[in-house]
Amino acid sequence: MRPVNIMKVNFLSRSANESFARVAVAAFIAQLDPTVDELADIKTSVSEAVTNCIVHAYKDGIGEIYITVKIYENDKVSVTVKDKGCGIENIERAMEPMYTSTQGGERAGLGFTVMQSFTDRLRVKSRLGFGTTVIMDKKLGKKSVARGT
Amino acid sequence: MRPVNIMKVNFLSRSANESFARVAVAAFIAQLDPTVDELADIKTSVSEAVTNCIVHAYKDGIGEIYITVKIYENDKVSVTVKDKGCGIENIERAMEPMYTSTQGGERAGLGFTVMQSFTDRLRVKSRLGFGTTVIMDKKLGKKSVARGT
Amino acid sequence: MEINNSQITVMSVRIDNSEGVVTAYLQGELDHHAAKGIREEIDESLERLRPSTLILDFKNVTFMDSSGIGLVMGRYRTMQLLNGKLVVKNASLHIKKVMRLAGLDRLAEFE
Amino acid sequence: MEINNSQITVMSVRIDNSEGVVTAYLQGELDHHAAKGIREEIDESLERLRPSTLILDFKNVTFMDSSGIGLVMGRYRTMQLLNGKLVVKNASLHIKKVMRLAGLDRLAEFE
Ligand SMILES: Nc1ncnc2c1ncn2[C@@H]1O[C@H](COP(=O)(O)OP(=O)(O)O)[C@@H](O)[C@H]1O
Ligand SMILES: Nc1ncnc2c1ncn2[C@@H]1O[C@H](COP(=O)(O)OP(=O)(O)O)[C@@H](O)[C@H]1O
Repeated sequence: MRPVNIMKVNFLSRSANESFARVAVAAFIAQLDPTVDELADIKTSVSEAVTNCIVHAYKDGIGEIYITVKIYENDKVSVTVKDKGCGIENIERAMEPMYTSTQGGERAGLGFTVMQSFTDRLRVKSRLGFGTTVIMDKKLGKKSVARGT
Repeated sequence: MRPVNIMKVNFLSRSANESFARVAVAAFIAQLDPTVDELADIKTSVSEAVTNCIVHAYKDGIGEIYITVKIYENDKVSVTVKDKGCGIENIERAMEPMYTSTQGGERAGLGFTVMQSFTDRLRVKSRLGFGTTVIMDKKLGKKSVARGT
Repeated sequence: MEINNSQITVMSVRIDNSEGVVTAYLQGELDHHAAKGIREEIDESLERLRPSTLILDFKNVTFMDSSGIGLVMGRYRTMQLLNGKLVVKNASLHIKKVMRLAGLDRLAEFE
Repeated sequence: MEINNSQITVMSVRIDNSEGVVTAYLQGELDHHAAKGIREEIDESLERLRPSTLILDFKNVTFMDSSGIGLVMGRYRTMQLLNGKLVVKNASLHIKKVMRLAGLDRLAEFE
């Protein structure tokens, strides 16, 4: 199925851009008139995925983060967050609740758990040394159509 | 001079995306702690440039709009809005206040005037049949630095 | 600057009519996307009611670009045809700044 | 949905201390970017004041992701070391939902 509206955004892996990423995605899907809860779920999931790029994928420097948001006719939203960072060796282990590769105890290891709980479907693709792509789908409950020219 | 932070966003020329474009740019430059006035100036200028892509560049269909926002050390912001639409035959005439190629009187012909008044510098490049690029620079008044990792 | 969350406000207009004065209470962000619907609603009222005064109330307009100028200019022309006048009310500083670029402050009455 | 304008809220914390109870009033959006500074401010107070109770007040927290869980968990551990307790106050439904994923509702007292 072809999306009715698409937005792509990319930016540097600076932590100051975490909030920007959430706002940009939220502002784009606002045209579907999401509920406050739906918007919070999506913002939180985007925040997790983007933070992972900054904290894990590009832990030793600054790289680019790529987000694509697609809106489909039936109010389905698909958000892709991609990096060209270090990649994940063992995706299954990485997705386990409470697993984190970070020392010091300030990461809860719950990023993937949040993404999984707050969206309808989560897919993770990764290649060691080449980067990671996270795809999150969510169907919004209320009926409405992307309006406009 | 190299920018300290860059964001690129592209989206379809649907009018529902006009507000998205403003919010995305504003959310990105929010890290510079702009004043309400500075933010309004930039949002208005972005709105003009994006509307021009929708109304003029892609008047006969839907195309892609590309925005790049660069933040420099000295709180200078540069916003580029680009389309691959019809292009402008006579840029000088197009930039004259009150000139509009649209019939019916609902366009005021003041888009470029707004961009020029609300930013420090406006550059327009265009090639007939290939598209138009608008570059707007604005220095924000307050001292602050893009923080973060 | 104190700012909070992601956002788009859908534009709307409420129209009031009393004794030859039509007031259009605009609300939201007035851009090209929003202007068309608003314009049609206002024009429909003007045609039907043929008022002597049209008041455009901008109190709840949180954003306006030059599409708003087109809206005001067009309604100014219609009111001239009706031998009436146009009043712009409660415009914020930012909106006045945009209107001034078009010299609207010389065409409409500001309140 | 009714939403208005573009935004980022800078996170801040105000710390209150009275009779062994430290209250940290958090404000803004609690993400990874914000968490570091907040964590340091709270830890500095805990080290200095060694309270028996730490209250984290989320009333003015408008967003939280799993970085906030890390923040709460870490403070929970510190309070255990001090033989004290942690209270989470005024968390919104969304924030509670995030905390529940981590089982924080079983570690801290909620008010
Ligand atoms: N984009 C990424 N690039 C590289 N590694 C990642 C990425 N995202 C997640 N990971 C790995 O997966 C682990 C679990 O991620 P997550 O559940 O988000 O928890 P946390 O971010 O708290 O560590 C991370 O600790 C990291 O090792
Ligand atoms: N991106 C663009 N592509 C093609 N033509 C454009 C573009 N931007 C502006 N123009 C031309 O320049 C004219 C003046 O633009 P502007 O000052 O924004 O006024 P308006 O949009 O109200 O017509 C337009 O009417 C159009 O002919």
